[in-house]
Amino acid sequence: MSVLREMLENFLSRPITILYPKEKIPIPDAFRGRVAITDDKCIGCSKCSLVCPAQVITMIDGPREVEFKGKTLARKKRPQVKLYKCIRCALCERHCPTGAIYLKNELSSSGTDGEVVIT
Amino acid sequence: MAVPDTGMSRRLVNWARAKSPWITVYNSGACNACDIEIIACLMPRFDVERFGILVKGSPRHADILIVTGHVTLKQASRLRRVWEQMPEPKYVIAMGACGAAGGVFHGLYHMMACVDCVVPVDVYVAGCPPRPDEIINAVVTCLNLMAEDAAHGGKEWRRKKPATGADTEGKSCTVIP
Amino acid sequence: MTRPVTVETITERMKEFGVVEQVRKNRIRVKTVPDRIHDAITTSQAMLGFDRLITISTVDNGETLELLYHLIGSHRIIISLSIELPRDKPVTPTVSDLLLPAGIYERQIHDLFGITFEGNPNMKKIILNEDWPGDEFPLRKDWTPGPDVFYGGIRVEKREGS
Amino acid sequence: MPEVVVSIGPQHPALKEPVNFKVIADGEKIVRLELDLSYNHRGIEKAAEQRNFIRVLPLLERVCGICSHSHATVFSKGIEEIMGLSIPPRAQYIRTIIAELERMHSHLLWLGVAAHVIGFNTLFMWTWRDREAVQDTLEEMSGNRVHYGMNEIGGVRRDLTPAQVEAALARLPVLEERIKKYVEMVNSEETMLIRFRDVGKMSREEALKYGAVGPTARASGVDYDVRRDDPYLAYAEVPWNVITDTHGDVYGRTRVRVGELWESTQIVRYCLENLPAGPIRVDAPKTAPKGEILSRYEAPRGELAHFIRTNGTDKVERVDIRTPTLANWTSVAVCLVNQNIADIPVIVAAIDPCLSCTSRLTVVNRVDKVGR
Repeated sequence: MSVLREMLENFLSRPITILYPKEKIPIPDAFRGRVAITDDKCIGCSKCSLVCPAQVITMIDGPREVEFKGKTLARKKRPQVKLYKCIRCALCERHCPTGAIYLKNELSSSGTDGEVVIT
Repeated sequence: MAVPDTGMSRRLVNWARAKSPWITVYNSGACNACDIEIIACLMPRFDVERFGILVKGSPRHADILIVTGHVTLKQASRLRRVWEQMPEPKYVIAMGACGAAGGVFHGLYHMMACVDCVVPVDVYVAGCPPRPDEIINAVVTCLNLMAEDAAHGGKEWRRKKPATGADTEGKSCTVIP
Repeated sequence: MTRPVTVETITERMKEFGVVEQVRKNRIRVKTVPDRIHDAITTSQAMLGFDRLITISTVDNGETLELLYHLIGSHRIIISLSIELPRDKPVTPTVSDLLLPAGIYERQIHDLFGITFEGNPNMKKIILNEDWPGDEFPLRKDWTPGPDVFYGGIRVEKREGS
Repeated sequence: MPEVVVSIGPQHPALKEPVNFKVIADGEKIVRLELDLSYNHRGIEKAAEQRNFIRVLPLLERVCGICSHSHATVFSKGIEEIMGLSIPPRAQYIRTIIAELERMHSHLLWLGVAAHVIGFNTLFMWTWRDREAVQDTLEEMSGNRVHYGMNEIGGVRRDLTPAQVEAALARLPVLEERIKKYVEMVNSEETMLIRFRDVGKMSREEALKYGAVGPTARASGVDYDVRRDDPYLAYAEVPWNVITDTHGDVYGRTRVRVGELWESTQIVRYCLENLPAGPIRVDAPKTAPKGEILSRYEAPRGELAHFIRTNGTDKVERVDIRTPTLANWTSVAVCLVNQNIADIPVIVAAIDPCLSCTSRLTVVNRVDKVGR
């Protein structure tokens, strides 16, 4: 009897499967995904590279003048993140004073080269 | 039974391989996160068996080896052996940040620097752990790579340059026999 | 047990084994010597109802290696029996005959700190890789993997920075 | 009859995780079992000594992918106690919600795996389907399906918005209904009763003697739960019950876990409905004073203990991690003696082994032939 009930219930319910490539799985707004850097905002303080647990943020040369708290600073360095080595802990986002480095709610792609960097 | 290397049958084999890739998951010292996400892929929500992707326990049946995580010293020789047991052409997907470079464990005393030092990796997936849709994307990337390789007649056309960042001296593929 | 076990009764009972201090509301720390650890555990087990071992913690103090046996009973008070062993001769009697789960903790401590537990019948290396050198104990403070040390043909890379 | 050594692992079609069993069997009966578990040994404890409190938390989360919140919480709880910080109630509640959701996803995962090893794949599919609802909630709250990254010393990193609370509450009734169904199933489903009853029996005395923890111990009648005995987070304020059972076999462990699933939904519901307002973190100092603490936590698999010693700097002097699976291996090796070889997967799965937890350190268990 219970078998019949179960069958009927499942027969009437919608399938749970998401047909992935055709319909996308919703990504929540809070999702910590692909790392992104806004170059305009970065003041080159290298806090993100100090705090990164996986040490995938390196500071490379990027001289530029940036506005910070009404002052114009001449920064020397800018961060570079190895995309496939990022562990998405969002500590860089948490400790960045200007919000220049953050994690978008987007998926990273997969690729054949493990050394892809984001600057 | 060896498949004769004539055009038609070779094409048939390649077509069949791309339509139903069989996968072996090897936990080379991961934190289980990638493994449960792979199982989540198989489950009703994502159901990768729709694509003909089957997860097999035995490496001898598999086309694709998914290495979840960095490689500990103890697992290095075992991983190499599992990889050697797979039939050609074999493909390796390194999952997550650990697969690419050890992730948060990079440089600890009881692990290799990366999966690359033990077996050649074909596809990297970002994330710690990757979402199931990213895993599916990675398998699709791997299938595209298979098709390209078949068109080029082997993997030689995309010979990897040695990995940058870590120096590869001394920790080449000399794994404990 | 006729009377309830409280912090006071434990303090009174364990005084003979060394310095007793209450470090937290429900945790007591007793500093004793390696020779008396067997008696201390027997006493706390039989008289005070400390019947289960939470864990054996090990700390490298530099000069000495410190072992802490954390026990708990049904009264939910934790007692930490601490002993210190000299670095050059870290040998102590096993407690795996009194507390069965201790055997597994002793094995891993033996591997990672090089402390020998006399009387433990299964004291061979297992945690680390098969070809790990027998005289290197990775969790000791002074151990760092050398840049040109190879284990089984695999180079252990030294981490830059931290 | 001569004894036969059956070696299984580390890569084996029937195993999901790297572990090596050497089963010494006499015919069909197991005489003793040797385990080699250190394939996942990474050296986390050494690395934790070299990283400051900010960078060590993501590392400790990755001790284990299933109980990641447990490791981060137990560590930050210990460090906060050494620093003498008191955490705002809202942060305590958020931590409790994540912890209980984690317990739910872990127990649902376990129920599925246990059903899978007895060949009851329908239940496997069902539990994993329901687990997705928990995973969605966790992903919405924390931003990742597995490594939540919610903790930091002094509080939590993310606040719960009213929309997130609404969404989580909306998912709970469906889950509650499903869990009721599982409770009913565990007690009546013939497939499970046949394979779980009287398999891997362990009496209360044995559970105490061999140091079993968590649902394994509670199934044998040991009334021991850190959440009640040494209350942390918000457990002292939330009404809930400790689930115990007297069967002592795999059936009892299933009943305990399913019962805990129900309790977890009630705790999550209470916390979401009574979420206090206020800040979610306090500013923590960079360094911790000298001190030592044994921080305990009831992880999904049992009691998790971190022994932490600080030395006045921004790094720990020593963190010693005792994971619940490690404590349970002795008891499982005892359970297996005199059982059928075919029952190994069920009995091993019944303690919910988490090998990446365990293998940060390793063990080989030796069981006396006389055993029990």
